[in-house]
Amino acid sequence: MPYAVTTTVFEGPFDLLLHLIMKEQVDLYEVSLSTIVDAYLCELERMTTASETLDLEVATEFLLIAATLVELKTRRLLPGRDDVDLDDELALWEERDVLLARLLECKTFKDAASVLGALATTAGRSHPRTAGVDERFINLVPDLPTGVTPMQLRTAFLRAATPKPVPRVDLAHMTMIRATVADAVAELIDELPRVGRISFKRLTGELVERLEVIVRFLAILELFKQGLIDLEQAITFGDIEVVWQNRTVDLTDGLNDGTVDLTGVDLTDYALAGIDTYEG
Amino acid sequence: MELDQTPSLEVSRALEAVLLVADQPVEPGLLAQVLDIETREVDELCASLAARCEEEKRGFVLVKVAGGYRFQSASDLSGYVERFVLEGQSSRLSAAALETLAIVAYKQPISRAQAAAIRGVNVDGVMRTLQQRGYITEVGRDSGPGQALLFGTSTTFLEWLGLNSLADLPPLAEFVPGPEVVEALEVGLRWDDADLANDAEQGLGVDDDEGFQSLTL
Amino acid sequence: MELDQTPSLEVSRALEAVLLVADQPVEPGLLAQVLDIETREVDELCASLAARCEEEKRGFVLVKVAGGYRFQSASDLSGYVERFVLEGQSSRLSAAALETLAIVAYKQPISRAQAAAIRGVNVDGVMRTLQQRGYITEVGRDSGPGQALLFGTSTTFLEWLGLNSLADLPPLAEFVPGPEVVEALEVGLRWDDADLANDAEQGLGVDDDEGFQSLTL
Repeated sequence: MPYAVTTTVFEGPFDLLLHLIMKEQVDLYEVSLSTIVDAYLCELERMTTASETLDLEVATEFLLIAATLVELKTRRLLPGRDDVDLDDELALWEERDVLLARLLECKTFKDAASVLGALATTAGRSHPRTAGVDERFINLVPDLPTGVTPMQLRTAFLRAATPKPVPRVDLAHMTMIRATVADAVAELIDELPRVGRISFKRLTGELVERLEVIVRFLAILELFKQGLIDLEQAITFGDIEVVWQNRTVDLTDGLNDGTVDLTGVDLTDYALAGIDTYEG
Repeated sequence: MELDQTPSLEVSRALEAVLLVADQPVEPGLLAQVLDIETREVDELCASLAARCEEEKRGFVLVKVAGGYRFQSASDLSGYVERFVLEGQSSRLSAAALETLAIVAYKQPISRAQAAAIRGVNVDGVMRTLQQRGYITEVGRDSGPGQALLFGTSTTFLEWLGLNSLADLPPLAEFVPGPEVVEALEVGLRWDDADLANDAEQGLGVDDDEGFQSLTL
Repeated sequence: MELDQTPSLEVSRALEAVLLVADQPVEPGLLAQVLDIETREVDELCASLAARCEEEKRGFVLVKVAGGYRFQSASDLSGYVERFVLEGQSSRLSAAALETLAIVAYKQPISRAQAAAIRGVNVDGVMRTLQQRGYITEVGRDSGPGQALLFGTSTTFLEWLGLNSLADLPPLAEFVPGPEVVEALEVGLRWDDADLANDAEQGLGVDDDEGFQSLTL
């Protein structure tokens, strides 16, 4: 079947199938399944031969659709369609309808995307003012605190570079919760040396409030950053093992360093800043 | 009566001054607080300031974007401004990224897998790009097994499109393919009698060969 | 003869547009280049634009500072601007400033966009403040498309931190928890359905900052 090889890169099977069907429609109006299937398979073959490095995952996605198409086509070619099992027939109809629905959905978003792209292009012609306040007002903007240690700067970097946890805290719960990260850090420092190693699940097992779990989670991150604990994870999404680093830690040192404030009462500006950094 | 409600010259001048020193869109509530007027008055004041900029054919406009007001350059002057601004001209999004972004915009909150299902291809890389650009952001987790991350669009996305809120997105219904397209797709995937008869005229034999050749792929 | 020399409406509008988007005073020479007119004409144009702002009693004025032209808020309105800075801006700065500075310190030379990608939020305002305060400074331009400005830390920064040189910065841990670790930890958070539905609804609007600051309350 003569099929003009296109140079277009098809993002996926739907992309290709849509292109083929819409193109056929323009050319012939009367589209036939055979034409589509053959063109699709041709294109697939071209893609496979054009690059030996065709991503297996991508290839699979194309092949899945190819399988459906081929099944649709062979169905039509089989003689004596009357004795075809009705269930099979219905299943195939269903498959075809699903494919059709997915193609329509894909086309919908394709068109939406081009409109969004046009909106962005228009919006991009207008540039916002971002100058901010001039030097006359700069003294109103708070300066950085004095007395920040290099270690605190390093902690700030690690905080900023750590992927932000997703949980969003429902503010309605706030009034009921007393747990602070500082409290949780203190608890853990008390508890962990005794158990040595514990899974994150067990560590939070007895907690009821989601917020308490989050607080403990933040405390663990805090301890991890300070090297007091190590985290191990055997498999992705597996449970996390929290391991106490068996070193003598002078807690007073920690306080002087300003990295951990265990009192939970007299939070320094820095500790406050430390806790509020799990923001988005 | 009207006179009482007309904000003083000072307030409208102050509005201009504050918008000039802002480095991102300013929410009406904050403007109301700073200017000591009602939020409703802020909106009226901004509307009339915007109209004035337009009337006077200034080189800048006042717009409401991503929930706040800001000054920006008039779009017909982009040629001059772009000659001046080297930075910030983010490179264009690929078609794949744009499509994925459209899916997230209209289907949020949505997981990577759900977006991939719609596009029929893996979207992990594209989603990561969109996230790095700040157009999409994690907004929660699916409650189902696996607790997949759910994504939504950001205020950066709104600013990028020049929209005030998601409600200003063109309705998705506008993009649902018309009957011609549905028919074309439908016919393209049809194997009913009419199609068969049609094919029979063209000669089934040829089709047969190719059909089975293709099966070997 | 005079007619020929009168700059067109477009050029004077373009001047306004360029001055609006500039984030520091623009030298007449650069304006002349961008607007494709003589430097002398730039000065005339700016003088008449400044006069116009005054006449119209705008909330902003056009001034020449540090050898360049810029828009700034009218000085009699500084009370409003101060209130805006105090009520709207200052709170978001302190914690963000330290993190942003840390990023610049460890990742220099770095562009605003790169720093924003690390923090996950826009850092333009914070970077500008850090620059105005002298902690960071422009050190060059990216060679890539867009030629983004690159920033590094200054000697003021070293003095502030009490260090002799950047080499004295404490080394970063070899291991910063990657996304998988954080993700896995999060899975341990065991969302329940109600919470998630709640989150999904609030999705876009909720401000993360507030949520986590409130943890300490």
